[in-house]
Order: sequence, then C-alpha cells, then structure tokens
Amino acid sequence: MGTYFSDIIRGLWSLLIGLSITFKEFFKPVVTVPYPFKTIKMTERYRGHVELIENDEGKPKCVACGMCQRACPSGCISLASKSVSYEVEVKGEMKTKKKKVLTKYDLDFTTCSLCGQCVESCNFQALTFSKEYNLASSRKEDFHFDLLNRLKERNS
Amino acid sequence: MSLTIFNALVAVVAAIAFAALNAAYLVWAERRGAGRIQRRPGPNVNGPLGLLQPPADGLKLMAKQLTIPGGADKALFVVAPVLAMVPAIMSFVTIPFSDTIVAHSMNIGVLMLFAFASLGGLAILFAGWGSRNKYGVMASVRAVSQSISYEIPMLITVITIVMITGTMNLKDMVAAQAGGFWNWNFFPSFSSPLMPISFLLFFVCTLAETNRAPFDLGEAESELVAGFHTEYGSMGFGLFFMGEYANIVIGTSLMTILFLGGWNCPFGLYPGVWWFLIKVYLLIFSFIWIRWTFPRTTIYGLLNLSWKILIPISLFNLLLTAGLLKVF
Amino acid sequence: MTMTNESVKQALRDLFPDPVPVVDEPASEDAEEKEETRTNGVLERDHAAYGYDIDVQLDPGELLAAVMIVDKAGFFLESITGVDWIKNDQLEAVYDFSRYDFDTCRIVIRTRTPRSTPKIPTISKVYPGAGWHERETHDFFGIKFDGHPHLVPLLLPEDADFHPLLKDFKP
Amino acid sequence: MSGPIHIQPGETFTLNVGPQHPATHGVLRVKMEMDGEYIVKAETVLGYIHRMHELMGENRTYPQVLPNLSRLDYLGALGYTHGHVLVIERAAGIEVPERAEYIRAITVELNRIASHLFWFGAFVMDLGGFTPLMYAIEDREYILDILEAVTGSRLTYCYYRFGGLYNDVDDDFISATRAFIPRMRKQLKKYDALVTGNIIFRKRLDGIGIIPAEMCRKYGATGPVSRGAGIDFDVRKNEPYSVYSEFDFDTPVYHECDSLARYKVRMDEMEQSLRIIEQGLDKLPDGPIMPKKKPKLIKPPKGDYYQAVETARGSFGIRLVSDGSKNAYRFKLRSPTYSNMSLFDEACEGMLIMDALAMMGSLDLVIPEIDR
Repeated sequence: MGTYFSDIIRGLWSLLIGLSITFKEFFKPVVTVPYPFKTIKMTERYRGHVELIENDEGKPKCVACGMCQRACPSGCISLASKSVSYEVEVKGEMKTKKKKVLTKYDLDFTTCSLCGQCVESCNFQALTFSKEYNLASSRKEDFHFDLLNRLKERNS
Repeated sequence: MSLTIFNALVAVVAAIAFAALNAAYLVWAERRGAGRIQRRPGPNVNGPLGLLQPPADGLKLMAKQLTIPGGADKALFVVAPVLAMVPAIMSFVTIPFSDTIVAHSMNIGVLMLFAFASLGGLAILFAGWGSRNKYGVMASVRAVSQSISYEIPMLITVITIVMITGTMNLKDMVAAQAGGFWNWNFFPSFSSPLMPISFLLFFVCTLAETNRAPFDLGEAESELVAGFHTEYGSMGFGLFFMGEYANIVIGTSLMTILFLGGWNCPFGLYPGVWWFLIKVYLLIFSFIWIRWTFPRTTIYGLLNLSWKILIPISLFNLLLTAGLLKVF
Repeated sequence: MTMTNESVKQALRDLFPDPVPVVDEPASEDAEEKEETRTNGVLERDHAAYGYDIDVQLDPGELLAAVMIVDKAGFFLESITGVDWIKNDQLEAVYDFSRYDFDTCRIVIRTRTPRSTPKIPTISKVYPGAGWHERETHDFFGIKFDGHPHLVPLLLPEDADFHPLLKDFKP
Repeated sequence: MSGPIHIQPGETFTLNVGPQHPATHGVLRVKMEMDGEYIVKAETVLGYIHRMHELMGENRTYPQVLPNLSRLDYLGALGYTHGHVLVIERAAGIEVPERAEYIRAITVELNRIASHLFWFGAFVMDLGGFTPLMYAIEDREYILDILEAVTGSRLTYCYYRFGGLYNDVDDDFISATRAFIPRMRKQLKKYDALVTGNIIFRKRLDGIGIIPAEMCRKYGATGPVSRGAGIDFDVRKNEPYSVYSEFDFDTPVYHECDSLARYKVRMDEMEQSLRIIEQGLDKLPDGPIMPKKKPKLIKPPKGDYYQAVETARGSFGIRLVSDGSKNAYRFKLRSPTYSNMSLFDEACEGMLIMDALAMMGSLDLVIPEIDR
C-alpha cells in the first residue's frame, strides 16, 4: 500500500519536472531560420556540384585531359574537346603549336553523388565546388548542366 | 412563439459558430504553442502570425475528394465524422458562459453534457469499424474501452460536485461558487477536503475522454498509423479534427464550471464572460502544454490508471464527501 | 591466444583426420598459387595483417561439426557470405565468428562447393541468426542451404531468379 | 472486397506493418500475425531499398567506392567510411599519420553523438512524444554545422581518404567542438529530466522488450543491443583499432536486457563519446594529414582481409577479397543492424504491438543500412 501511493506521488513529480522543462523552453527564442525569407551562407568547404574555374583570360583552365571523367564513380561527367593550333613566340620565332580546347563539359547532376572525386583528381585545379544548394525542378533536363555555358554566363 | 424560435435559432447558430471558430483557431494555437515549446515559430506565413492558416487548411480540406475505401461500410463511414462533430456542437447549447450568455439553461445540464460526450466514443467506433482497416478496428476497440473506463471516475467525481452544490443545473452550480476563489469547488473545505485531487482526477479523465495525448491511443500514430481516421481524407478528417477541439473546449468549460467557479472572478470583482474564457483558455493551454511534453501511455497502462488508481480514489472521495456533508 | 581459443583451435584441428601441418604465414606473392590449391585445414593468421586469427577451410560435410565447436566455445555469428571463384569453378561460403569477451579471436570458416550444384548444409539450427545471412548468400550466389526452413529471397525481389554477385552475372 | 472484416474469436489476422509505416522509419515491412493486439508470429521482409553496394564495390575502383559507404547509414556515415578506409589501409599497407587518425576518431565520435541524438528523438517519437526530437535535432544541427565546415557535407560525408583525410581541420573546428562539449553535457541532463525520469516513458520500457544475452549471441547482435543485455562488447575496446587504445573511456553495460537498458546504454555512450572527443582534442598532434608515400593507384595484394569497427549501431565489418587488381574481388559489408534486426522476429512473439514497436525503436534501425 505504501508503494502504491509513493509510486503515484513520484510519477506525478516526474511529470511536473517534464512540464517545467517544456515551460521554460516556451519562452526561449526560436532557433530555426525562416528558410525562404532568410538563408544561411554556405561554409567555405561546402560541396555543391562542380564548376569550372577560369584562368586570367576568362577561359576555362581545363585542358580536357579527362581525368575527372575517369575518376567519377557514377559517370556523370562527359566532356568533348577539339585540337586548336595556335602561334607562340619562342626565342623570337613564331611557332605553331597545338592544344586541346574544351568544347563541351556536361554534368549530369541527376546521378552525381557530390563526392568530389573529380575535383581531387584534377591536376590543373580547373574544377571547384559551387555553393549552390537550393536546386529544385520538376524536370529532369534542368539538371543536365552545361558547365561551359555557366562559366560564360558568370563572366558576362 | 416566433420570438422563441428566433431566439433558439440565434442560440444554435452562435453555438455552432463558437464551436467552429474555436476548433479552427485552437488548431492554430496548438501549432503555435507546439512551435514555441519546440523552439520554432510554428505557422507564420499566412497572414499576421499565421492567423489565416486555419481558413487555408479548411479550404484545402474541403477542396479534396472524400474517398471511401472499397468494402467499407458506407453508411457508418459517412456518419462517423458527423457524429463526432454534432454532439460536440450540441453540448455548447447548455454551457453557461456567464450569467446571461447561455443558449438554453436546463436543470439536467450536466446529465445532457455527459450523454453527448458518450456519443463521441460511438463516432470513433463507427469510424474504425466502417473504414475496413485493421488499424482502424484496433484503434476503435482501444478508444471505446478507453472512453468506458474513463467515464466512470469522471461521473463519480461529478456526483461528488452535485452532492456539494445540490443541483444539476450548470448555472446554479456556478452561482453556488460565487464570491472569492475560496468558495470554488477546487479549494478544499471542511465538507470536501479532497477536492484538489478530484480536480486533478477530472483533468486526467478529460484528457482521456477527448483522446488527447498522452492518452491518444485511438490515433497512436507510431503504431496504428492514424488509428480510427486512417482512411479519412478531405473534410471527413477535418470534422474529426474539429470535433476533437470542440470536445476540448467542452471539457475545459466543464472543468471551469465544476471546479473553478465559472465566470466568477477569483476576488469577486467584475464577474463575467471574460473570466470564464480566461480560465478555459488557460486550461486549454495546459492541454497543449501536456501534449507536447509527454510520450504516449500504453493501452494497459491507461486502463490500469483508470481502474486501479482513478476509480478507487474517486469512490473514496465520494464516500468521504457524502459522510462529511452529513456531519457539517 | 588464450586457453579457450587454443582449445577451440585444437578441436577444429581434430576435425581433420590427417592433420595437415600448419602452413606458415603465406607471403603475399606466392599466396596466389596457394589460394587456388589450398588444402583443407586450420591456418593461423596474423590479426594485424588480415583482421582475423583462425582460418579454417573444410568440406561442406564437416561444417556443422566445426560450427558446433565454435558455438560451444561461446562465439557469436558475425556474418555469412560467399565468394565466387569462377576460375576454379567453385563457390566459397565464408562464415565469420567472433567473441564478446576480451579474448579477441576471429574465426573464419570457409567451405567450397561446385558452382554447378552449390549445396551446403544450413547452420540455422545451431545459430538461428544464420537464417537471414544464408538467405542473403542464397540471393547473391545461389548457394542452396540444405535444411534451411525458409530459403526465399530476402534482399532481392520475391521473384528474383538471378544471382548478382556471381562473376558471370550480366544485369 | 465486400463487406466489413469479420474476425471470429480466436482467429488471427495478418497485419502489414510497413513498408510505409511511421514506426519503421523507412521502408521496412514486418508481416505480423496478430491475435487482437498480440503478435503471434512476425516475419520481417527486407529489400525495399536494396542497392547492391557490394556489387558496386566490385565494379568500381577503390577510391570510387568511397562515397558509397556513407550512403549505407545516413545518420552515422563517418563510422562506416572509417571501416572502409581502415580495411583498405590494412590490405594495401598504407601508413596513416597520427594526426589524421586523431581527427578521424574525433569526427567519428561527433558523428556517433549526432546519430544517437537523432535516435533518441526518433525513439521518443515512436513512443508518442514529439518535442524531444526537436531538442535533439537542435543539438544535432550543432554537430552537423561543425562537420559541414570541415567535410563540406552534412549527412553523406566523404571525408576520409586511404591514408588520411580529405582536408585538415582548422582552429574554428577545435574551438567549436570545445564549446560543444559543455553544451552537450548540459543538454544530456535536460534529456534525463525530461525523458528518462518520466513515469510514462519508464512504464513503457521497463521490463519490456527483453532481448537476453544468449539470443544476442545466437543472432550476432552487437552494439547497444548486446550491451543492454549485459554483454561488455565494444570493438573499440575489445579489438582496438585506429587510436582508440590511447583514449580512456568506459563501455556502458546494463544487465536488464529490456528496452530501457538499451536506451540507457546509448545515453551513456554519448557521454563517453564526449570524453573521447575531449581527450582527442587535448592530444591532437601536429603533422601531416596524408602520408608522404602513398601509392598512386591502390592495388592491395592478393588476400582476404577483414576489419571491424564500432559504429553507432554496432560492429560493422568489411571483408575485402582482393585479387591484386584495382577493383575488389569481393566486398562484403557486415552491417550491424542487419543482425540486430534479425532477432526481432523471435523476440517480438507474444508481445503487444505497441511494445513490439517500442522495442523495434530501441534497436535503432536505419533501413538503408540493413538493405545495403
């Protein structure tokens, strides 16, 4: 009989403690961010989708070696290039040299797992992570990014 | 004659409007309150402070199609949400908000309120059984056993009050508690020393009767998906939802009338409907506060609480009060 | 290695009628040939290099006896899996056991069965937890576990008739 | 499909809990044979989110598998990637700089706390209390912010590399983690008062959902499930890997075998993880985070390697069978919840459905990790 009443009293007391905690929380400030109206700045190391980096001339640094394409676990990078001959002054002489120029850099974001293997594999520091995170669309095609185009848009 | 019909119509419309408005805005209050307790703002986009959220929700629910599952008992399925809402509204007719604001004061007010309250269990039983869903059946069986076991201590407590005040008319009950707060039934007197415990008991029973957490076993969403209204969408669900809140208002009003002196001011100043509403909404706040603090009980824990703790205590209180009333 | 584990090792060794001399730690180069032609027996492995201590290979027929020894010594079942040795035309079932106490000892029991008729007795009578692991191995490799009470696909769809981890599996 | 259900007395009916059910926290299905509210027999059906990570591990080169491991368990991803890099390092014989190991231990423990916090919230939500989940998420956000600033992602980290780390931690990380420790201790006290002491909560767990030690052994249950059954087993202690032998921490063990014991184990583990983080930050050595000599192409020598690590859910093991090429020959993932869940069918027989689901919550299920 004694435990019967002490159990009731102790149970009630534990309930009151719980109530006092939530009551205190009631008057504490809100901790959430009202998302569409206010956003948080992404951290320095945030890994969004990849983005091409430009050199001083505004052209992509990429030399189209294809390392990122091979490193990608999900095969979501496809790039194309063409050979361009250009003239260079070497020791006072004009010489014709050839180099690869990137013509297309497509990222299929639907299969990308944001692992960053492409950025790591790049030997020319031509890729970086973008800070974009609120990508949403109802169409699949919106996630086939033409990174070369994005670079141009960024520059213009 | 025509005037009385008109009066009655006005009273009924007012009761419905009060019930519906309360139901709608208690949802808002619940969500805001839950938000504050959980350190988030709650609905705040539609209108100032999110005050347009309930109409928006209502419109959304009304715009949806009411699907009736194949093999369901159509009649029961359709009747159930109505049965949940109508008794709740009807109960408002007899609740006195103040000395003058009462739709119809009758001598058996308490009895009528409890008669209507019992219908709520029936609505849940119909809903669970009619929707041909195993979760629904399990939930309705739970809810019915719950409402039966909690009506007993609740009624015994009310009998104690009836003995003290000597009337079953809600208005007279409040009148008997006039004066300062020491006259309220909540406070122990020589003839009824266990009244605070009675109040607590009544409070717990009201929580259980209105299917509120921590006694919301009828819709225990972590086990029974949504319990008896698993299959309900559209306004069928909306009616259950509003019925729940209307029941809360009735339960808290009853507590106010029975224990907290109705529209009487604690210090005998300016009695009126405002005191009644303040008390009711404070009680409702405590309901919300409790819901967002505690986990759910088990079905056997719930029945144990009723049969092993609440009923013996309420019976003891009844006997004690009866005896003491004879002495003093 | 503590007493319990020594006795387990001895008991496992006793399973083999002709005690094979304990092979020394195979160097990684010539392990290539040895792995292909390894005879049944008990090997002691360096925990730091391989992650387990005792490596047993036996015929499917002796499996239950070995598992009972391990069970009696209080080991728990870590996992069961398979390996497809397509060059040898064999499927290997690998059983991992470990201990709860501080006598850390991981036992690996391997048994091989022909690819065409892969059949291994179930150990779910000894370790009920093997039920799921065996079902999974059946899913992935098609090894039939003789006597398993409920050998239906677990992770693959109910009507799956393919075994994705076989080396000749083409999706 | 005509007429309402007719159940005769004594007749059982089948209840499909899941694959879409609030209590299963994912796409898990349990076919329950019910007698009223009592479970007569249960059969768990898996595979709704099976992705065949093991085949991916065979098809891809070793570095390409790195992101896969964090998709196993979305709550405690770092523990799984830790196991992965450790087994490859063991197989390929790569030396890991000490600083990298310390940072790994600190981040794994942070992630373990985050995982336990989320479990705590979800478990109380299983029991019907919603608010603790929000408090737990608030604290978890703090950890995720710390980890995001270091790793670049919030949930599916890809931070460890064979031989070291993706990038080094900065002073912000250290100060934020140091600030987090006292804050978390305070919060743990709050949870204790709000939830652990609560009479309703205790009544629902105390003595309910018994999983005895022998059952744990037969089914291979590890982690908090076995520690709640009185088994003092923690891979970090029993088979120390990484730098865990350097830390002074305890393994919380409770002997009650019930849901409450498993709950208490996890709550105590958070405190122990805090201790490890504290010591790790104190001892954090300077130095490189990647080894000086690292093979360009990872090709472990032929052999069969095994590595077990203690993740938030139990002992996670990877068996790597290498044939000396740049892909794994066999890449077996031994996930702890798979074994922990397999005993559910037997343990829940004869229980009320609400108790069984509370027990399921106390197993700390992450479905993608069961299905792999």
